[in-house]
Amino acid sequence: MALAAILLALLASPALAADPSGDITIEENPNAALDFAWVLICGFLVMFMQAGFAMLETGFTRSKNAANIMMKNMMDFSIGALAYWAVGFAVMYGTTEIIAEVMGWGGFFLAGEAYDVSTIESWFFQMVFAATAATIVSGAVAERCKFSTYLIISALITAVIYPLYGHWVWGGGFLSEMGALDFAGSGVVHALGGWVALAGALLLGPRIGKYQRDGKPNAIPGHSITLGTLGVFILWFGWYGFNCGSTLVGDALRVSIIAANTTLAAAAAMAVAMFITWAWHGKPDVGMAGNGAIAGLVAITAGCAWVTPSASVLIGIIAGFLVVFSVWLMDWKLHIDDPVGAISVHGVNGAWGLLALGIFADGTYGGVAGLLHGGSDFFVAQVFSVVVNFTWAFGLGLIIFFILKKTIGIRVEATDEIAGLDLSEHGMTAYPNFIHSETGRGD
Amino acid sequence: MALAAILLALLASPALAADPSGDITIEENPNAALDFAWVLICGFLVMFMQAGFAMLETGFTRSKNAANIMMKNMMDFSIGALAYWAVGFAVMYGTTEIIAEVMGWGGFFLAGEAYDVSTIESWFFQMVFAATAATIVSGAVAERCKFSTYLIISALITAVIYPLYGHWVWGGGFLSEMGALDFAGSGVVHALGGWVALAGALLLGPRIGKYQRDGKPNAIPGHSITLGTLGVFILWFGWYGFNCGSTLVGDALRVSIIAANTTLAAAAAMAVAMFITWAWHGKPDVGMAGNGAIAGLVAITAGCAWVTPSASVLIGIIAGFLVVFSVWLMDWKLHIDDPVGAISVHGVNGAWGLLALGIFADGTYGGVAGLLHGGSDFFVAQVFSVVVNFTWAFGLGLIIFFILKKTIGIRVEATDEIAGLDLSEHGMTAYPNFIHSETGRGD
Amino acid sequence: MALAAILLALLASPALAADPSGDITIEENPNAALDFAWVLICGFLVMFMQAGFAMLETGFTRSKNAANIMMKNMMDFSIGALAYWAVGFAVMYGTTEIIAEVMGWGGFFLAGEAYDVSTIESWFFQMVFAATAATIVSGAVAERCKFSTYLIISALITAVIYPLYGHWVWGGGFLSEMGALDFAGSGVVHALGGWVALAGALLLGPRIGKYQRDGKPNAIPGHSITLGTLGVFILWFGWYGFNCGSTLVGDALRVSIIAANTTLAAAAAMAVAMFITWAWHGKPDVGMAGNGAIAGLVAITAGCAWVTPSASVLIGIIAGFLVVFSVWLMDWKLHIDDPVGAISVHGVNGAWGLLALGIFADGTYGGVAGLLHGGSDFFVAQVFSVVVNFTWAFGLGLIIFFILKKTIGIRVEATDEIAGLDLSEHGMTAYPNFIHSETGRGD
Amino acid sequence: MKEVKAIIRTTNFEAVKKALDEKGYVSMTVTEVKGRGKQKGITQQWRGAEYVVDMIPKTKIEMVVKDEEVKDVVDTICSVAKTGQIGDGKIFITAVEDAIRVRTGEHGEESL
Amino acid sequence: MKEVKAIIRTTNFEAVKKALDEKGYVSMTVTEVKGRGKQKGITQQWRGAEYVVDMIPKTKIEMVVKDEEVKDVVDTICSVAKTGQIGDGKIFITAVEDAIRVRTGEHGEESL
Amino acid sequence: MKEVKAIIRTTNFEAVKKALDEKGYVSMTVTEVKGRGKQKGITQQWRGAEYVVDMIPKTKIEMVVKDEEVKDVVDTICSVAKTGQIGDGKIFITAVEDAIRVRTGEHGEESL
Ligand SMILES: Nc1ncnc2c1ncn2[C@@H]1O[C@H](COP(=O)(O)OP(=O)(O)O)[C@@H](O)[C@H]1O
Ligand SMILES: Nc1ncnc2c1ncn2[C@@H]1O[C@H](COP(=O)(O)OP(=O)(O)O)[C@@H](O)[C@H]1O
Ligand SMILES: Nc1ncnc2c1ncn2[C@@H]1O[C@H](COP(=O)(O)OP(=O)(O)O)[C@@H](O)[C@H]1O
Repeated sequence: MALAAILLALLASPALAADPSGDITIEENPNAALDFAWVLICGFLVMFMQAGFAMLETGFTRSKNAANIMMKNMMDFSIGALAYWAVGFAVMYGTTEIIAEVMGWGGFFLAGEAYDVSTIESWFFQMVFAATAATIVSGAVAERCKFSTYLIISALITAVIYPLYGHWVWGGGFLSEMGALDFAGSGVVHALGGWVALAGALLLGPRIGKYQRDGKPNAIPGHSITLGTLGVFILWFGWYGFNCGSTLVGDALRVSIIAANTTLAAAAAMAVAMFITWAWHGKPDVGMAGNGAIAGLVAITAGCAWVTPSASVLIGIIAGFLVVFSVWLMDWKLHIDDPVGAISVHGVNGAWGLLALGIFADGTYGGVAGLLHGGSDFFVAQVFSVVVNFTWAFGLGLIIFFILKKTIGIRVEATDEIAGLDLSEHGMTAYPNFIHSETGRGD
Repeated sequence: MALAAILLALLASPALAADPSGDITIEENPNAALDFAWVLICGFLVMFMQAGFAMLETGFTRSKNAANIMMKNMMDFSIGALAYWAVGFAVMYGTTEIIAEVMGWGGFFLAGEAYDVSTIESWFFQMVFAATAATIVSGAVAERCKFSTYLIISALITAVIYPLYGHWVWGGGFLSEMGALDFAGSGVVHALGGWVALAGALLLGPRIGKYQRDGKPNAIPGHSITLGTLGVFILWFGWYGFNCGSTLVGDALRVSIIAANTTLAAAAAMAVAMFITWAWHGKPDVGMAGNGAIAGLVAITAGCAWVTPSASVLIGIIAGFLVVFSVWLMDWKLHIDDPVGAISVHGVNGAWGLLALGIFADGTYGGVAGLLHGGSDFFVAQVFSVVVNFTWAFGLGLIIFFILKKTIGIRVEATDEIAGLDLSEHGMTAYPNFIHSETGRGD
Repeated sequence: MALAAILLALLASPALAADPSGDITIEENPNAALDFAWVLICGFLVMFMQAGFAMLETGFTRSKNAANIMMKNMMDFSIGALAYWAVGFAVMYGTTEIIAEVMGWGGFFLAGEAYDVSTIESWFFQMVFAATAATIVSGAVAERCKFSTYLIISALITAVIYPLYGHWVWGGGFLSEMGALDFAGSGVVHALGGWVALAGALLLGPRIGKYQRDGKPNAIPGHSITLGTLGVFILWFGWYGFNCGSTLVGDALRVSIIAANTTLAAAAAMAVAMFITWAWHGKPDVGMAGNGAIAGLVAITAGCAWVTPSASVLIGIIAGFLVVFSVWLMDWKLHIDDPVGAISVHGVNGAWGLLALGIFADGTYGGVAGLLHGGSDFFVAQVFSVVVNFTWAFGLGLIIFFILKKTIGIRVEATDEIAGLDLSEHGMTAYPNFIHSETGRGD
Repeated sequence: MKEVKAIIRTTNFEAVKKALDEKGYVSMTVTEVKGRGKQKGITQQWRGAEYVVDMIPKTKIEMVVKDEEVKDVVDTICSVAKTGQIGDGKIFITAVEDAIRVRTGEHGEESL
Repeated sequence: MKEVKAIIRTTNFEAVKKALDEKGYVSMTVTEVKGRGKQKGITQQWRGAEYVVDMIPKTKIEMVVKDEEVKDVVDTICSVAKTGQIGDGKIFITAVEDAIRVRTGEHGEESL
Repeated sequence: MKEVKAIIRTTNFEAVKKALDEKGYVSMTVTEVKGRGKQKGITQQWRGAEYVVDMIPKTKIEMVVKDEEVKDVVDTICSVAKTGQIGDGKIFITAVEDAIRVRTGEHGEESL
C-alpha cells in the first residue's frame, strides 16, 4: 500500500529530470556513446555473475537445499535492485551536501534530478555491484538460514551497508579523502560481503552434522561439481565486466592490462590452491581449485588497474595460499561453518586485495604507487581502509544478525534443516525425478 | 536437392551486392562502427537467450522429456535462422514496394542487394528475435508435441508468422502507420509467440495425468530447479541485449534508462509473484518467482525506452499479479496445460506490455506519450495493436496446428508420452547414469 | 621457488614499458578506444567458451568422470593462461627478429617492452585462443587420461605447439608469406587442437568397454544431455566473440556478415547432422545435432569474413556430413575412441574450414578470392596449410604423448578407470546426493 | 504374513497403485530397479550409433500383507499391470515371520 | 539366520546407523525407497499450485543377522527410529536359508 | 524356488551379468544400493578436507531360480565377483513360495 502510494506520487510528480533523453549529454560529450556502451555491457556481465554465484553455491551444497539456494539467489538480486533504486543509490551517490564525508543524499527512486541518462548509467553499474555484495552472504549462511530473514539482510546490505561504505571510498567520503583506493571493489564489494557473511555464519552456528562431538569437522560435500564449476566459469566471465567496466569510461586503454591482470591472478590462485591440496592430501581437489580461482579474482579486483601482470600473478599465488589456509582455519580452528567458503574467498582475499594494491601499485597508471614503489602513505591508507571495512561490515553484520536472531529468528528448526530447506521453506524438492541419497557419511 | 540447386545458383549469381565490405558505409557514417558493435553484441546476448529458454523449459518439465526439449531448443534456432535467411527477412524488411502496408519483398537468401553490411547487421539482430518468438512455443507444447511437427511450426513462425506481423509494426506496415509502437517486442516477439503457443496447447490438449476425472489439475513438477533457475538468469542477462540493443544505434544514451527499467520491472514482478504465492500457499514458490521475473521482462519490453523507472516498477508489479493469476486461470479454469507457463508469461504479459507502453510513456524520449501523459490516441493505437497481435498469432496458430493435426498429427502416442519423448522420439535417455523416479504423485 | 625468483626479478626490473597507461596510444589513434572495447568484449566471450567446452564434454561422458573433466577444463585454462603469459605469446608474436619465418622472440612474462596496452590487448585475445586449442584435447582423452599428464600437455600446447604454428599463420611466419589465410582459426586453433587430440586418443587407446571382442564399438552415452546442450549453446554464443573479434578492430563493418555466416554455417550443419541420423537410424539424434552445430562453427571459422552467407550454408551442410561420417569412421573403422567427437568436430572440420576458405572466398572483402572466384594459387596455399597443420600438430602430438607414455605414463590404471577418475584422481564423486547406475549396457 | 514382491513396468505403476488403493491395500514400499527377463532389451542410440540396453528400468513394489489377502493383491496387480507384451513383470511371494511397527512397537499382523 | 528389513525415515538413518554400530551391528545394505502406509502423503507446491505427494522417500535397511540377534537389532532400530508420529516405518523379519561371503566362499552364519 | 540375493561390487556387475548370461541365467532384478560390512569405508576429500564414506555403493542382484540351480548360480557369481579383497560382497538365499508371471498369470517354476 505504502509502496503503491509512493509509486503513484512518483508517477504524478513534475518532471525535474536532468537529461532523460540523453540529447544534451551526447551533445556535450560525443564520447559518452562509447562510455555508455562499455559500462552497460560490463554491467550486464556483472549481472550475469548472479547466475555464477547461484551455480557455485548450489553445486557446493546438498541437493535438499538446492531450490532454497536458487530462491535466495534470485531474490537477493530482485530485492537488491529495488532497495538500491529506492534508497541505496541515494545515500551512496546523492549529491545534496549534508555530511558528504559520511553519506550522500538525493535521487531516491531515481526520481527528480536523478532521472538522467548519466545518473542512471551510474545507478545501473552500481546496482549490479550492490547485488553482488548481497549475494556473497548467501553462501556462508546456506543450508540453515531462514528465507524471510535472508530477504531482510539482502535489503539492508543493498540499502545501507554497501552504500555507506561505498560512499566513503567511491562517493567522495572520508576514506577516499585519505587517499584509500579500491579500483573495482575487493573491499567495497567482496570483503564487505565476506565480513557480513562472517557475522552471519558466526551467529547462525554450524550446520547440524558439521562437527563431531570432539570438534572435528565433517566434510559435507556439494551435490553437483558440474554446476559448481559452471558457476566458477560464469563468475570468471562476469568478472571481466566487474573489473574492466570499473574504468567507467570507454577510452581508458589500460583496460587491456586490467583484463590480463584479472586472468593471471585467477589462474595463478587456482593453480596454487590445487597444488597445495595435491601436496597435502595426495590428490588435487576440484572444489578448492574452484575456490582458488574466485579467491584470485577477488584479490586482484582492488589493484587490477594499477599493478603489472607479474605482480598479478604474485597476488594470485598468495590468494591461493590464503584461501586454502583460511578455509582450514574456519573449519578446524574457528569452527565457523561456511558451506561454500565465502568468508575465505571474499572476506580474507578482499582484504588481501586492498593490501596488495597498497604494496604492488607500480605508478604507471594514474600515478598510483604502492609500498614497493615508494607509496608508503598510500599503503597506510590501504591498511586503514581494511580496518574500517572489517569493522563496519563485520560489526554492523553482527548487530543486525543479533537483532534478527532475538526477534524473528535467523535459523530454521532442526527438523526442517535435516529435512532440507527446499521442503520446509518452499514445499518442494529440487530434483523430484531422481532418487536421492544422503547416507554414507562417516562421522 | 532443391536446396542444393538454390545454393549453387546463389554461388553463381553475379554480385549485385550493395556494400559487402562495409567500406562505403563506414565512410559515409563513421558512427556506424559503434552502431555495429553495439547491435551485434546485443544480438549475441539475445542469441544466448536460447540457452536460457532451453534451461528454463527443461528445468520445469520432467526428466523423461529433457533430451527432447534440448533438441527442440537447438533445432528451432537452427531452422529459425535458416528460414529467416531464406524467406523471413525478405518478407519482413524487403524494400521492393509491392504492398508495403502488409509485407515486404526482397533479399531472399541475403543475396543480391541484401549482401550488404548494414542489411545483414539488421538481419542478424532480427534473426535472433525471430528465433526467440519460435522458441517460446516450445515450452507450451512440451512433453507431448511431435518433434517433426514442431520443426514445421518453427519454420512457419520464423518464415511467415513473425515476419509479417513484424513488418506491420517495425517494417513500415499498417500498425506503425497508425502510430502503434513496440520498442523491443513485447508484442512482436513475446505476445506473438505466446499466442501461437496458446493455439498449440489448446489443440494438443493437456498432458496425460495433468487433470483428474473431476477436472482438478495435478501439479507436474519440473525435474531440475537449478537448471530452471539458471535459465531465468540467462534469460535476464540476454534480455539486456534484447531491450538495449533495440536502440539499433550506439549513441542513444537513453539506453541506460532502458537497462534500468528492464531490471526494475523484472525485479518487481519476481518479488510480487513470490509474495503472492507466499501469502496464498504459506510458502514462497521458487518456480513462480522465476516465472515472475520473465513476466516482468516481457511486460517492460515494449515500453522500456519510453517510461520512467518508477513506472517500470509498477509495470512489473502488475506483471507479477498477471502471471500468477493467469497461470491459475489456465490450470484451474481454462484447463489449458502449459507446462512452463509460456502463455501467461509471454502472451498475457506481452499484451500487457503493449498496453503499459500506451499508458505510461512519459513523453521525455522521442515524444512518445501514453494515456497518463495525454496520449489517448496513442493508447488507442496500442489497444488496436494488441487485438491485431492476438488475432493474427492465435488465429493463424489455430489454423496451422489444426491442419497439422488433421494431416501429420501433432501429438505423440499415449504410450510414447508415458514412456517419455526422449525414448520415443530420440531413442535415448537424458541422464542414463542416474536412477529415475516418477512415482509419488498423488492424484 | 624458481617461479618466485622470476617473479621477484620481474617486480624489481626497471620499467621499460612502452605505453602501459595507454595515453600515447589513444592520442595517436582515438579509434583505439573502440578497438579495445571490441576486442576485449569478444575476448571475454571466447573465454566463456571454456564453460561451454566443460559442459559439452561432461554432458557427453559418464558421471563417474564428471569432476575430473571439470578439473581438467578449469586447469587447462589456468595453466594455459600462465604458460602463454610466460612463454607462448613471446614465441608467437615476439618482435625480436631472429628467425621470424619460424618463431617470434620477446615479451616473455609480458615484461619490458611488452608492458604496453596494445601488446597486452593482443595477448589477451590470443591467450583465450590458446586456451581453446588446449581444451579441445580434453574431450578426446576424457575418461582415461592421467590428470598430471594432461596438465603437461596443456602447458605444451599453449607454450609451444599453438604459438609456433600460430606464428606461421598469424605472426608473419612462412605460411602467411605463402599467402595462406585463416581468419579466426579453423586451422590455428581447432584443427591444431583436433590433431593433437587425435594423437592422444590414438596412443591412449579406447576406454575399457568401448569395443567388443569382435571390434564392434559399444556406445557409451553421456550422463547429462541438458548440460551437454548447454555447452553447445555456450560455445555457439562464445563463438561470436571468436569469429567477430578476429577483426581485431572495431570499425570493420564486415563483422555483421561474419556474425551471419557464423550463425548460418552452424545452423545448417546442425540440421544436416540431425537429418542424417534421422534417415539412418530412424530417430533424430540429439548428441549428433550438438556435434553438428560445433562442426559448422569450426568449419566457418577460417572463412567467415570472406565468404557469402549462401556459401556459409553450403560449408555448414558439408560440415554436417563430415562430422557424422567422421564419427562413424573413428568408431567403426579406425577404432579410435573419441568420447565427445573432438577429432571429428575440430580436426576434420578445421581442415575443411581451411579448404572451404580456399574454395569459396568471393573476393568482396580484402580481395581474398578462392578457387571458385579465380584464386587457385590461394587454394593451393590453403591445401599446403592443411598439410602443415596436420603434420605439425599430429606429429608433435604423437611425439609428446609417446614420450609421456614411456615416462610418467598417460593412462590411469584399469581399476581406477572402471571406478571412475573422480574417485581415483580426485577422491570424490561429482554427485554424492544421487543414486548412480551404470548398469544396463548390453554388449 | 507374506511379502508380495512385484516387479512391474514403471509406466504401469500409477495405475497399479490406484487399483490397490481402491481395494484398500495402501501400504507399500517402492524401489526403482532395473531388470531383464524374457524381454531382451531395447535399442537406443547415442551420437549416431545404436546400442542395446538390456537392463530396463522397472518398478519394484514390496507389500507385506495377511496370508488371506495375497491372492487378491496378486490378482489386482496382474489385472492392471498386464499389457500382454513381454516385459510385464513378475510377482514373487515369500513368507514373513514377523512385522513390527516402529512407532508403536506392535508386532504381527496388526502392525501391517 | 534372519533378514531384518527395516523401512525408516531417511532423516533418522544416520542415528540408527550409529546406534547399531555401537552395538556391533555393522553390516548392512541400504536402499533409497519410497513408501506409503498410514502416513497419507505430504503437501508440496509447484508454480503456485499445491499437490499431495503420497509416496514418501524412506530408507530401507537390510541386515542379515543370527537368530539370537534379531530382537536386539529390532529394539535398537525401534528405539532410535521412533518419533511417535505416523511414518516412522516398519520392520519385517524373514528367514534366510544360507549366506555366502563372495570373497572367501564361506557359508552360513560365519559368513555374516 | 529360491531367491538368490547377491550384493556385489558395482564395478564387477557387468562381468557377473555376462557370466550368468552365458550359463543361461538371464532373468534378474538389479538395485543400486549402499552397504557396509567388513569394509570400513573409503576416504574421500572435499574442498581440502578428508573424510570417510562408510556406506559404499554396491549393486544388488535378485534372482529367483529353481532350487537345483541355486548352487550353480552362487558359484558363478562368486567366481566372477571375487577379487579377494574386502568388500567383494555377500549372497543370501531365501525360500520363495510362489512366483507369478504378470503377462500370462502362470504360477510356480514355469513362470521364472
Ligand atoms: N527370475 C527372476 N528373478 C528376478 N527378477 C525377475 C525374474 N524374472 C523376471 N524378473 C524381473 O521381471 C522383469 C520382467 O520380466 P520379463 O521376463 O521381461 O517379463 P515377462 O514376464 O513379460 O516375460 C524383469 O525385468 C526382471 O526385473
Ligand atoms: N505392509 C507394508 N508393506 C510394505 N511396506 C510397508 C508396509 N507398511 C508400511 N510400509 C513402509 O513403511 C513406511 C512407513 O509406514 P507408515 O504406515 O506410514 O508408518 P507407521 O508405522 O508410523 O504407521 C511406509 O512408507 C512404507 O514404505
Ligand atoms: N549381514 C549383512 N546383511 C546385509 N548386507 C550385508 C551383510 N554383510 C555384508 N553385506 C553387504 O555386502 C557388502 C560387502 O560386505 P563386506 O563385509 O564389506 O565384504 P566382505 O564379504 O568382502 O567382507 C556390504 O557393503 C553390504 O552391502
